[in-house]
Amino acid sequence: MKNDQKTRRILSIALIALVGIVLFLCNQYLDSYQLRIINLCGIYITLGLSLNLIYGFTGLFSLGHAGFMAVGAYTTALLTMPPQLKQMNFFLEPIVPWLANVEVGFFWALIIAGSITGLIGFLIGAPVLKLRDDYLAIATLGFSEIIRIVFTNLQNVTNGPLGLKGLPPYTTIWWSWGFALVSILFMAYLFKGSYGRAFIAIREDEIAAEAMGINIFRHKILSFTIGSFMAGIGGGLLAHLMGTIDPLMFRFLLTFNILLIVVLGGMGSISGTVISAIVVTVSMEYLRFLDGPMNFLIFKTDGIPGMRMVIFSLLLMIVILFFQRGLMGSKELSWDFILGPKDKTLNLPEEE
Amino acid sequence: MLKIEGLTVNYGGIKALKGIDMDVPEGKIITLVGANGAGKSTTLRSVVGLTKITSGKIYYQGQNITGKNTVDIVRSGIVLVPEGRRIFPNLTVYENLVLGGYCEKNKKIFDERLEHVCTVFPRLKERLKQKAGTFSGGEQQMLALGRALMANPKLLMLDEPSLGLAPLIVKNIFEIIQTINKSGVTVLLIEQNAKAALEIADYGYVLETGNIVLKGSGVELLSNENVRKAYLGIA
Amino acid sequence: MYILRTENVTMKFGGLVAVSDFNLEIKHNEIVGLIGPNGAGKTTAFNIITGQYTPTEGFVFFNNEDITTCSPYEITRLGIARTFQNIRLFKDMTVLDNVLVGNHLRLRSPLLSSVLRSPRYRKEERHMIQKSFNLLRDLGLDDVLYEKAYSLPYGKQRRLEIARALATDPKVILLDEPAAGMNPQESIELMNFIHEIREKFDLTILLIEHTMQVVMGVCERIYVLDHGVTIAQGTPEEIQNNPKVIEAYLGVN
Amino acid sequence: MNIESFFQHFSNAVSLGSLYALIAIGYTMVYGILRLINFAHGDIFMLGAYFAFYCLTLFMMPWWVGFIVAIGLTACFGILIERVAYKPLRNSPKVSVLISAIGVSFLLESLGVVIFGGIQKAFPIPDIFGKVVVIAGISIVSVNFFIPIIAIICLIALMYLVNYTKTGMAMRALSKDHEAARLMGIDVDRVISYTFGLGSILAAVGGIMWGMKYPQLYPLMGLMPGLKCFIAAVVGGIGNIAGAVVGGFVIGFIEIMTVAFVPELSGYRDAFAFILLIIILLVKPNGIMGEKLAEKV
Repeated sequence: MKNDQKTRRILSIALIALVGIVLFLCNQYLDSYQLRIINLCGIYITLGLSLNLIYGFTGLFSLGHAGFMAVGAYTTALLTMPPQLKQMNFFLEPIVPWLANVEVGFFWALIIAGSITGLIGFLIGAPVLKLRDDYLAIATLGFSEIIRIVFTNLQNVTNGPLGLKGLPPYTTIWWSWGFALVSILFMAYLFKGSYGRAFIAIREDEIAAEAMGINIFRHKILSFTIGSFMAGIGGGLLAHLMGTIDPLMFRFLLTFNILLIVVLGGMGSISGTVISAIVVTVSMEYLRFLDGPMNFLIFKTDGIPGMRMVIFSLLLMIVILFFQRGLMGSKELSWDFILGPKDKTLNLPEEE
Repeated sequence: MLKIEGLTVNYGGIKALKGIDMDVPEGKIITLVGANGAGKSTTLRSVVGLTKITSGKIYYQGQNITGKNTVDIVRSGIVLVPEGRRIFPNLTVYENLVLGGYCEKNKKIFDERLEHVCTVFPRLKERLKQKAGTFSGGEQQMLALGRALMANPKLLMLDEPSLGLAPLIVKNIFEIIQTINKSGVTVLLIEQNAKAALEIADYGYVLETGNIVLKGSGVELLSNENVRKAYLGIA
Repeated sequence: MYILRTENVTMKFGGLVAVSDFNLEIKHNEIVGLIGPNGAGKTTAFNIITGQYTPTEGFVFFNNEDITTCSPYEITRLGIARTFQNIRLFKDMTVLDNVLVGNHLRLRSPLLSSVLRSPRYRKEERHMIQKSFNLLRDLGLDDVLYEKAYSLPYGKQRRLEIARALATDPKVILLDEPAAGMNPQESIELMNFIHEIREKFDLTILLIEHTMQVVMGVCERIYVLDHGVTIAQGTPEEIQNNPKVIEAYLGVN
Repeated sequence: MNIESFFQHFSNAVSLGSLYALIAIGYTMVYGILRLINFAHGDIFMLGAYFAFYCLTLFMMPWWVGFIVAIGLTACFGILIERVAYKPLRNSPKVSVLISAIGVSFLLESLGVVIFGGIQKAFPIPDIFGKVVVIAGISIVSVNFFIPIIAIICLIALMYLVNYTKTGMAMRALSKDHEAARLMGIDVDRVISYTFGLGSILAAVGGIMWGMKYPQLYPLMGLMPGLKCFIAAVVGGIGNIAGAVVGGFVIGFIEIMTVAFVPELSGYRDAFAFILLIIILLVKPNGIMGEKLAEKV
């Protein structure tokens, strides 16, 4: 039995190494467009997992992700932009002095961004997590919109509707996939342990979970805060991949994309989210040709949804109508799943 | 009139009914008594198609109505007054009665029935404009019965009409049930209040954890020691 | 000296008095039954004791401590566990995980150390798993450790719910209709089982039940509610021969 | 602020409030009987406006014929959406239906982009609605008079349907108890379709008048008004028709008046409704006129 666990651990390390090699090769031989898609995959894995933590595992139907990402994206951008760049961006109204000369390394910027987003998630969560289901959804959506509108109007902090341009392209494959890997491992270990079980118990039956002595409210806040933290980091990575951010990027459509990933992958499945994040991201790009004829009708931006969005909204509806449990249900594509389950007797975690 | 054969119902692992057979002859009052959780409500809900049947057949006037949808069954003349009365509290008495006669399109027939219900329940007539939610338990039960009569039932099924009511009102309700029966409506009554039910019933069945353990005429069952046993677990 | 006591507890919902002037007194290690016809207010009484409702009037004491306004999770932490009338398992979780959730309230490690699997957390987790396993073995559920809760047969689901409640280390356990949906044979097994767990875990038990066979067979004292009013209390024999009880159950004519 | 501009703003607020009220009713009715936020309702409103646009421009119908056809078509769409996207999920968890609703909403919007085109279209305002009327020195476009009048007519008709017809009674009964309604022989699915039809008619009326007041159509035009009107319904007390009307006016007035009196806040215009929502949810979650929906253990 010990060996059983050891094999699995070796297999996991081997898989991570293999992904690392593949990424390395990609980084060497693929063009920048293709690399951008691979980057996006990594970022969407983090984002998908963050929503799955909140909704899929803890059962809190939140539609506020775009807002959290906006906080993360703007924080990271403002912390990393060199002073001259800020000056160039803020030509309508100068940036507030306390931000003008701040410059922090990318990693710390991301961590600070995540923390601030987490804090905001905590502050929003404290009042709204008392609500349930549809009311929670609409309240979080409301907060997300408020964040966006505030960002549109805080000219001297966010540069308003003009957005921030020319962000240094810090997000590389190593950053996006590094955070994706950390997120995957974090989720995997979280849900192997007692807190993860408590979160799932809350999703399954709140009243019973409370009767088990679990402080529901505290755990909901915990899950929501962690999810916001991850969303903030995802937003920061996205900002430095795109190079340009503006408040319009963070509309409800962005939340929709992440929701699609979670629903398609299966609510409460880590591997499902990973797979569907990749599938959705790649096909969003691949299906871009469908929008082709639209492109000369409207302005030449790639953010306007057309036929592609028809397909994705249809996809969401088909999944929810016919395959409610998504790709994986709440199952995991784990080694147990591939190698066959461990024997039915008790397996205790090893002592070290 | 109504014939149930081998009715079995499982909900999520619980065997609520384990193959019961029953007969409800036309014009009679038949009662099904038993303790809480014996499966009485399940039986009635199966007849009107609110509960999915696992196996068994239900015949009404010689026709197989197993698995038919509720609306069709109600339109064919089987009316259920559900447990807890379930009147519409946000609607007035009159509106509740209108919905009771929902399937009757003919205004004249509808008015006649309304007239009839008002004579049976003079208390309702006085308060047609009042919101049903403001009624006391006994009045709500009367309204529920009146609402059922508006559908002109051939078979009236009552689920615990005495639930939560004071003894005097229970007596009143049971008298009204007898009156309704005399006007030609077959009654299938389920009750926890076995004495009251058996006293007015022509025939009774005793249900215990999903099985019929006893049957006989009302008078017979009333004097049977086993009925007491089924209720109080006296060995 | 009573382990669980309610003092003049009254619960009103709008105009409806669901429970009125309820005085329950349970000694350590007793098995007490709470019976009464449909709608008598039994489950409401349970919900008051376990903190789902705060009573309109009156107090609840546990070991002489006033717990009237505690929330459900605090009450469970103090040592009162419960099961539900319509089994509320975590359906999509395994049997073992269901019981492990019942252990979560005693966990000391913070979230981060559970994710980083610190030695202290691993020790706690090992302990939790071992304890849950022993519990499941004692309750005869060790053959289905990794089955999903929803896939269990009904009787085992009831057992699992009790196991899960026991995992919170209760001193008092409240069982809401444990025999619902069981056949006579299973009911007899349940009676033995209730006696067994009382001995093994040094429990005090309060139960709501309709199957009279179970109530009369297992309870040492019984309270009878009707329309929220306590109409009788006493030993099973006293209850069975109490005219008021017979009237409440069989009705009057 | 002088008296003229105050009245200008006032009439603006009244007509915007009326439009919000009309749309909010659709949310509240559907929530009342299905406990579902019909996320696509805002897009039904958009469809109503576009249908009227095509009736008038492409098919050259007289305006009143075109409006009636558009309203009818929109109602059919509303019913169709319920049948396809919500009915199959009647026994599913609440959130699944909500996700399906979000899916429909995005589908309609993106279909709108594909079929109607992403560029804004100018609504052909019939002369009668486009006149500028000058009263006591205040010039107001005539559509601003029509909007409250039409809204009141719609409301009276709706109140009649809901309070005095059998189907209306059935709708109110459904909002309390689906099962008891079935026991009365009420065809629940038909009543639900009827509700969606009514809600969509009001949304279409709102959409057409919106098109005349703010004469630009674009596929995402339903998004913001949709969200705000849902909020209006919640503020008023969801499930309560009178509440939705009150909520619609509250939001309309807050929006117009705040911007009028504190122009610096005009950038936050769209946020007011959301802030109000959050305050209401925390302070009085059942809304101004709502009743308590108790949850059972």
